[in-house]
Amino acid sequence: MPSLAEKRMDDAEDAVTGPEGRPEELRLLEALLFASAEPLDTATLAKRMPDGVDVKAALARLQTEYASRGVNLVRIANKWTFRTAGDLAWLMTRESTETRRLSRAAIEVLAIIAYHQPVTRAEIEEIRGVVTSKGTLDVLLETGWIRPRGRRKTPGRPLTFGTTESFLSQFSLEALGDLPGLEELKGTGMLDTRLPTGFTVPTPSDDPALREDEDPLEPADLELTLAPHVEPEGGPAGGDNEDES
Amino acid sequence: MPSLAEKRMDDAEDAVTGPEGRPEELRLLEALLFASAEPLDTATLAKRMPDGVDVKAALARLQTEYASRGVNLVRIANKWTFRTAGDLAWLMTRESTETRRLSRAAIEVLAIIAYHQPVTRAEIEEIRGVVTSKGTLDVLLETGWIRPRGRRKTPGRPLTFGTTESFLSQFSLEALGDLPGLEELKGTGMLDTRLPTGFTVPTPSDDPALREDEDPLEPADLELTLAPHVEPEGGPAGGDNEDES
Amino acid sequence: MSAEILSFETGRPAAEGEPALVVDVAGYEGPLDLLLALARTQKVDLAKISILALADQYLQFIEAARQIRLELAADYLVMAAWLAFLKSRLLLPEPPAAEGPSAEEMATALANRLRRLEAIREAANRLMNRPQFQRDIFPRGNPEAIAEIRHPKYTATLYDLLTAYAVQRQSRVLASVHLARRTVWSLAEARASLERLIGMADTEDWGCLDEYLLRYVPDPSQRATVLASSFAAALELVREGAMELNQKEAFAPLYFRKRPAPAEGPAPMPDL
Repeated sequence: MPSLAEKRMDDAEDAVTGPEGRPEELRLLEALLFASAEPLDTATLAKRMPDGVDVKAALARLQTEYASRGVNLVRIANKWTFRTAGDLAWLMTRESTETRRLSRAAIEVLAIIAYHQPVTRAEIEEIRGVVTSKGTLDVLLETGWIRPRGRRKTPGRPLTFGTTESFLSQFSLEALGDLPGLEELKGTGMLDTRLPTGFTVPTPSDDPALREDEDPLEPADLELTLAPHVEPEGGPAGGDNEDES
Repeated sequence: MPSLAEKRMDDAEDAVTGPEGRPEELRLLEALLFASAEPLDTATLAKRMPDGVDVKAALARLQTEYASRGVNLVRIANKWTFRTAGDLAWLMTRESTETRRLSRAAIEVLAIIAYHQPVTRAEIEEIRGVVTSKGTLDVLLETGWIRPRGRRKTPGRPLTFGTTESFLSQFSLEALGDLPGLEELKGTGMLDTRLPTGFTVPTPSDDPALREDEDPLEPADLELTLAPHVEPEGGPAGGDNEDES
Repeated sequence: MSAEILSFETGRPAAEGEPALVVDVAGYEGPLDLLLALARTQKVDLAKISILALADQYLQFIEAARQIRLELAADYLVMAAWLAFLKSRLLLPEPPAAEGPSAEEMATALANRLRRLEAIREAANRLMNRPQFQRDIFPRGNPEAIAEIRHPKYTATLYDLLTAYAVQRQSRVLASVHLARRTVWSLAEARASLERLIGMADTEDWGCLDEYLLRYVPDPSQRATVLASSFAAALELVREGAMELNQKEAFAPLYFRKRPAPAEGPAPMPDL
């Protein structure tokens, strides 16, 4: 029993199919995405759709349909999921479980990793002008928002850090390019670690493909992502003088 | 960015409020019901809504809106929750194959069938000296490696079993005659060389042509091969004393 | 100098004399952070900041901290030394064709570092103010399980199959052999029986061994073992000179008799 509004919508839309004037694939996508606990990528969705369905087009339409609703269809790192609308945070406070409170230092390090990745601990310290405590990196590794991604091809072969998919998910970013203020930072050359003389403006990238100046992690390094307590790299100065009291 | 359809709907509906032509309470209800781990009753929802909202009317409208969607708003024991549309239950299943090792009993029965076919259940038991459980034959029929091939022309007309082509492909045999005989089994050390002289190993054959002492299967028998859970034949002894614990 | 100190300490009662609040170094995340905080008091764009004034403020801060014997981390002192050096370079006329970066370039580099830190902090702020997952926006609270229909795929190897066959077949055959062994006639038993036989036969007539033995073998399946043991025992008794054995040809019945006294000649064979 469609509502009056829907009936009118049906009349207005001639091109659509399905008993309710809405393509069946939208129902299927809705059902799958509502039911799933995890974001689903297009390929997974396509596998469950009837042959010949343009999944991308259907997703785009579904996203538009839900844009004004209390539940939105969002894309995170190329995976799709329904989430409550961001402007309804005030309503949702009761669902909120305990949220992690990061220290000022951790937030700063996280931002540097996000905007400058791939970045080494020494480079983070160069930007902050202070030694990074082991605890700060530990906390960030524990959140699962950052990961060691390779080793820089420089003396000492320091670890490089980058962000993860769950970082994107946490901050509702479709891709790293959606980092707030990224364009301004690039425009003013603030992302260049070789200030002030550099001319290239690097773009942060969480592309898992290693850069030219990165080596892959060694087997022992991979345990880091499982074991949060880690000494990623010897700091340039002694690690005793830490930035957190 | 509302879709064309939504824009038209907005134009058509003058009475509604909210930026997208839809009462704001519908968004709130959507978000609350979506994020809740449990169905919510009207009173709980009303407590979270702004004053003056007719929650029942809003829920009714939301239910109508979602009636034709892949996800429906349903009331269960006076509590509201979103659920996958009933007709899409098929979408919520995933098929997977899992590899299982045959039980020892099943392998033993299979081996007897392979060498002694066509063979009845009673004959298998005679060779093995143990009652064959129904489950063992069921599993073997499920593998598709054995099939009932006829009925023995003896009192009770028991089913005779033989192997199939997929048995050959499973064990990489070009023909059943490639199964090793007595001397080869002795050569590999599988059979003891001190066996008495009367000991023979049959020359196996899966020739589909019925033997002289076999009758063809009856129409009802053919269903056995399709339905895996089957009682192929009443055992000579009661089936209680089975060979599997 | 004193004018600068006052401007630096704006908002604080100058009468107190002790710059206690100013040296609250614990609140700063290192010397760059302190410099940034000091720079903000200049209330100008970081690009237009007076590095000379900033260096002075920093050095005064460090000096004040030392006066109240506050222990400062090495980082702060290194920065102080570097700023003192920069200040002296900025105040002196630039030597012609000096090596390395000029004082102006060094000042610009410091200003840029401060701008960069401020920019990333601003970015961090904006990042943290985004709606966050499980804090502001939520996933489906009650996701529906996707049912899994399992299709078993069975595996077995030819080796498993053949071993299973061989083990089953021979376990039964070998088991029956084992049972027969329990009723085997031992050599000692056979010898004892034969000795009794010889003792009973007081004549020196030939007797058929097979016939006698049948009396001892109620079960025909034991024939072989009785025969074999008796034959072996008989051979032993012949070797010891206690009896004689006679057989016409291979597989013919065996005849035996008590060995006669050596004086007498051999008795005639019974006619068969």
